[in-house]
Amino acid sequence: MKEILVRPERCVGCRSCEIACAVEHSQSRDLLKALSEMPQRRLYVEHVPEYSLAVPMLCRHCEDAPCVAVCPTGALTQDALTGVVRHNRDICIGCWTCASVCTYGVIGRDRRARVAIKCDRCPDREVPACVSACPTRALIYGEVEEVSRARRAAPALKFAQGVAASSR
Amino acid sequence: MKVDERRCIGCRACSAISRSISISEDAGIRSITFHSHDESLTERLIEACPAGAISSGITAESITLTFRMKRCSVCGEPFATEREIEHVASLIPETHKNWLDLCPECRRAEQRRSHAWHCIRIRGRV
Amino acid sequence: MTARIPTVCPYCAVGCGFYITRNGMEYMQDHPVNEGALCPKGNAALDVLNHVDRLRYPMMRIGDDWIRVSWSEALDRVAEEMQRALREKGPGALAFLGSAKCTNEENYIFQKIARLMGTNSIDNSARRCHSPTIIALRRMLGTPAMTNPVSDLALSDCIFIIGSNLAENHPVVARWILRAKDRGAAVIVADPRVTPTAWLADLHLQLNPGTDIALINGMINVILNEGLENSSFIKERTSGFEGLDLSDYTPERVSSITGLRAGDIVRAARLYAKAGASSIVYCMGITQHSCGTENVTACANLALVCGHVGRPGAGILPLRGQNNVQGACDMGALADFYPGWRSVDDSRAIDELRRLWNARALPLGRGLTADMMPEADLRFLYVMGEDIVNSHPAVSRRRERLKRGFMVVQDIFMTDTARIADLVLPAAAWAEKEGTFTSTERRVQWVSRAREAPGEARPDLWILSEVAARLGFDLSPEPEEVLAEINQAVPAYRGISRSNAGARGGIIWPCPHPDHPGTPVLHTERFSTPDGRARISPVHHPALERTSPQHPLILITGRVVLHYNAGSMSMRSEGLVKREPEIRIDVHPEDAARFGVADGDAVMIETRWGRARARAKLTPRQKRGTLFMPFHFPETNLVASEIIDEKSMMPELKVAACRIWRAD
Amino acid sequence: MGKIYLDPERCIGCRSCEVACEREHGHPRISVDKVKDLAAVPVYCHQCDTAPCAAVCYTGSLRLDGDMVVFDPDLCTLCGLCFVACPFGAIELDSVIHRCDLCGGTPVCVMTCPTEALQLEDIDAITGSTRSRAAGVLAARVRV
Repeated sequence: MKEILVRPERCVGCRSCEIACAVEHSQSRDLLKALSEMPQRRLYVEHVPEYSLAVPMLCRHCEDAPCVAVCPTGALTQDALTGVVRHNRDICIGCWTCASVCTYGVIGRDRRARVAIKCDRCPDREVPACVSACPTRALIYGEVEEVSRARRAAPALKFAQGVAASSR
Repeated sequence: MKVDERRCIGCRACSAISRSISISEDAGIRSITFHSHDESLTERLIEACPAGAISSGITAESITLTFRMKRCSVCGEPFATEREIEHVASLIPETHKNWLDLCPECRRAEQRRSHAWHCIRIRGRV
Repeated sequence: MTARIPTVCPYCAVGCGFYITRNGMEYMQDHPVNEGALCPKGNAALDVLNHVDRLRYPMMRIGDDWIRVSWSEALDRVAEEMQRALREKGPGALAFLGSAKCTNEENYIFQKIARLMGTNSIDNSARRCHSPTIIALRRMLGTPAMTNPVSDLALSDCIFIIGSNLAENHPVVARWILRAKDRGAAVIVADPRVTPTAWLADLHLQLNPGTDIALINGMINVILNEGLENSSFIKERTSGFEGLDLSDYTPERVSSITGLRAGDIVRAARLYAKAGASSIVYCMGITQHSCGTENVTACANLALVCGHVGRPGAGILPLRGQNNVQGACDMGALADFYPGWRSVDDSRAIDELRRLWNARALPLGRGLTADMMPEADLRFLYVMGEDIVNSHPAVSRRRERLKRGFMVVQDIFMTDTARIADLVLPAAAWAEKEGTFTSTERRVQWVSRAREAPGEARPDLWILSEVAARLGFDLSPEPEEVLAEINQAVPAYRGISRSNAGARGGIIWPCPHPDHPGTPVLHTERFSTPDGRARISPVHHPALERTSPQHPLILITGRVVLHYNAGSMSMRSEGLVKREPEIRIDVHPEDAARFGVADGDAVMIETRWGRARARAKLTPRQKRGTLFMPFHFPETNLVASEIIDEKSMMPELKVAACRIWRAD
Repeated sequence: MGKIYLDPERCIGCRSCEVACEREHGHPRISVDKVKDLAAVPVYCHQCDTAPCAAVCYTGSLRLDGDMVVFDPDLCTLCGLCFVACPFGAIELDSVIHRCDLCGGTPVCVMTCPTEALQLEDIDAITGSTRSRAAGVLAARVRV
């Protein structure tokens, strides 16, 4: 099972990933035109001033993902093989239950289509666009076993416990 | 007024307007009885019917239509007619989790269960 | 009347504010305690006003019937019967029960009448909620009250909740605990049950019932062994530390007593001691034991050893039960204290009151407490706003004995206590009168009249002043004038007036003069003991109520979120009753299987005190080997224990060995 | 105006929201229950952005308007299709339709919630603050 691993210590906050993501999900797949399409974000580079760090935040495709569990219509599903959490825009009713349970806050709101919007891990690409675009290899893509510190990309539950533990 | 039996979905709109249309439920069957009534309401009934089953015209003294009701796939209680469900399903996007199989009570329980899931996982270890 | 009138919730002691409007209620978003929020009981508070069951006229018993009488006839009779009892049997034959639901002014006048009649047999429901707190904290810290306000919990880095299911009993307190958690605070909950409070815990210590002292001593032992104590605080601000030898309480031994993992005891000790500011929150799980006073002492020892007292976010917070239980105690509606926490044995302190009251002499020595009243040879009993029959198991079982003489009950409903009285006086409810209420955090709030009382119901203060006049005492029926006298009698209330108590959120005592802003955090510089130091005093794990082959389970009692105490108010609220209609008994599924009980079965429960019937509810939240019954239903009184904590006269309501079987 | 947002970890199952809603509207439009005595969850109308209740409403009585699904009782025929369509089971029907109207902007369930488990918030603001808090935790771990 492949994962995107985030290494905030390498992130310089250049936002190349955000732009690459926007282009990949645009109609035109062209940088300038993509911007005029007013793309909706699926990936967010968050600045953390206390630590002078930038952290790219994107869907971790959690195991037993809470967003999938709470979705009332089945618009969110998890691929048994790849673990990717997929969102079907045609079924989504825009109830925002998924957005409210996401521990990472990475399910957004497509205001025009009035449905949710989230990372699809670029189904048309070998390597997700954000990973390819990252100049410092702060984002890497590989098998879970390969990326030894992939524990950080653990499910939301473990993360939630981490929130409690690290704040102590 | 006339009722088109094939079109009627067994909802409650007409019975809410006219007292001479009565609705009852028993053993998973909803019956709607159309008694002879004041024709001045026909316009309103035509407008209110979601299925276009009512039209103006003369019909027999009284007719009763019966509808099989959908039983909740969890608790087994009937909660809507099968035709109502078909009608609703035709108007909303196709769905993977078929909530239309559940009665509203069980839909709430399902929401609760799915939301409680990760709280219980965390608290289960306390 | 203006469109909306601010008021204070009449249910628990949190002291939440809201507005009463012409048609209903509105939330008070700028109230410092609840920020507008209310629990379900608060939302249903108005249901008791104008309820069809309200008492509307004075009523006299003739045989088994009640007849309506005029106020003057009723009041004459009260005074006559009181004087007759006094003449024939002396002051020892008189007893008074004040109310933690009535105002400070009413309780003050009520106890004053009792004492002017020559008796200290005046008590209130604090006896069975926090009498151990009064004894222990007064001795150790000097002031028997919460050291910090509830909202202060948001500033704590570690909150240790022991013997309190505040999420159900004081839901608004959970708000401030969650604020602390948002800041990263650790929450430790010690409770045998997985309550909604335990849901909020980072560490839940599911200890055996009644083993609180062992747990706390074990934590102190770890703290001392690891050098986590606050030596400068101990040296500068406490005495008695040298006598604290708890080396027996090793985590391993405590583990065997409490049933907890040794590692969890160590973790709890470290979390509590190492945090910058820690709070202890406790409630009746600590006090309602035969070792209640020792339990409270143990809690205070823990706080003192770590120096977690006297700072924002660091304190000892006993959550009180009723909306004015703190005030009723401050006013001396207690068999062992005069107003202002003057002990009934302290003749010098009492002499100050004798001069203030222009009395010839005032009684000394403890009077009858509520539980002792059925056993005493009473000729006259005056009950103000208290359903003693449904709240004290000892009284409940011997209710007939209460009635050896004349009994007056003054209440808003025909409670089971009123039913056995000779005379029933209809009182005004909280929103139909004026006066001050003191919440659990010492917050004194003035409540204005928002509604008309039904029928001929009158404020308790008016009734008391009319009775007093017939006894030859001139006591004012005006709350403001009584408050002015309280300023003289209770030092902590010296500067409290209608204007500062009537401001938003009132004022927190001690308030020594009218311009003083109040004192949210106590003991910041010195403790209010005579030498200014807090007393550390060792206490030890006592013998416990044991199970036996006859009674193999332990019964725990407590509250549920939708009801309140004996239920005279909450059981009359349709919205609450339909959500929690009947008594249930929580049983762990394994125990249920062992005793052949299924979910929803009618069961019988028996302790050595009695038997009761209830409906079983199987739930994994219950600790194996324990049962839980809410005490809002009279059945619980039939089985609750009568063992008494000798220091505080608190009955051991929390634990009783029992057995259970299916009722066929 | 925002939408009602729930943090189930804060809910203590006191049912205050339910009692408050019942007091305000005569019939509760939010319902709370415990799950295995380890969690409690209120279920309520989400004012879905593409709401099934509005999709099946043929009279325009229920319709999408900005962030809300608005209800016009004058156009309602009480047919009950919205009751069938709502995936949350948040609409009830007797002689009238019981459905959340956000109390005109200050929902009593939110105001009364003792633990702030229910909030009226813009959903983007909620996800934004969740995200920055999560980013802070990840950053803290890197720096430790």
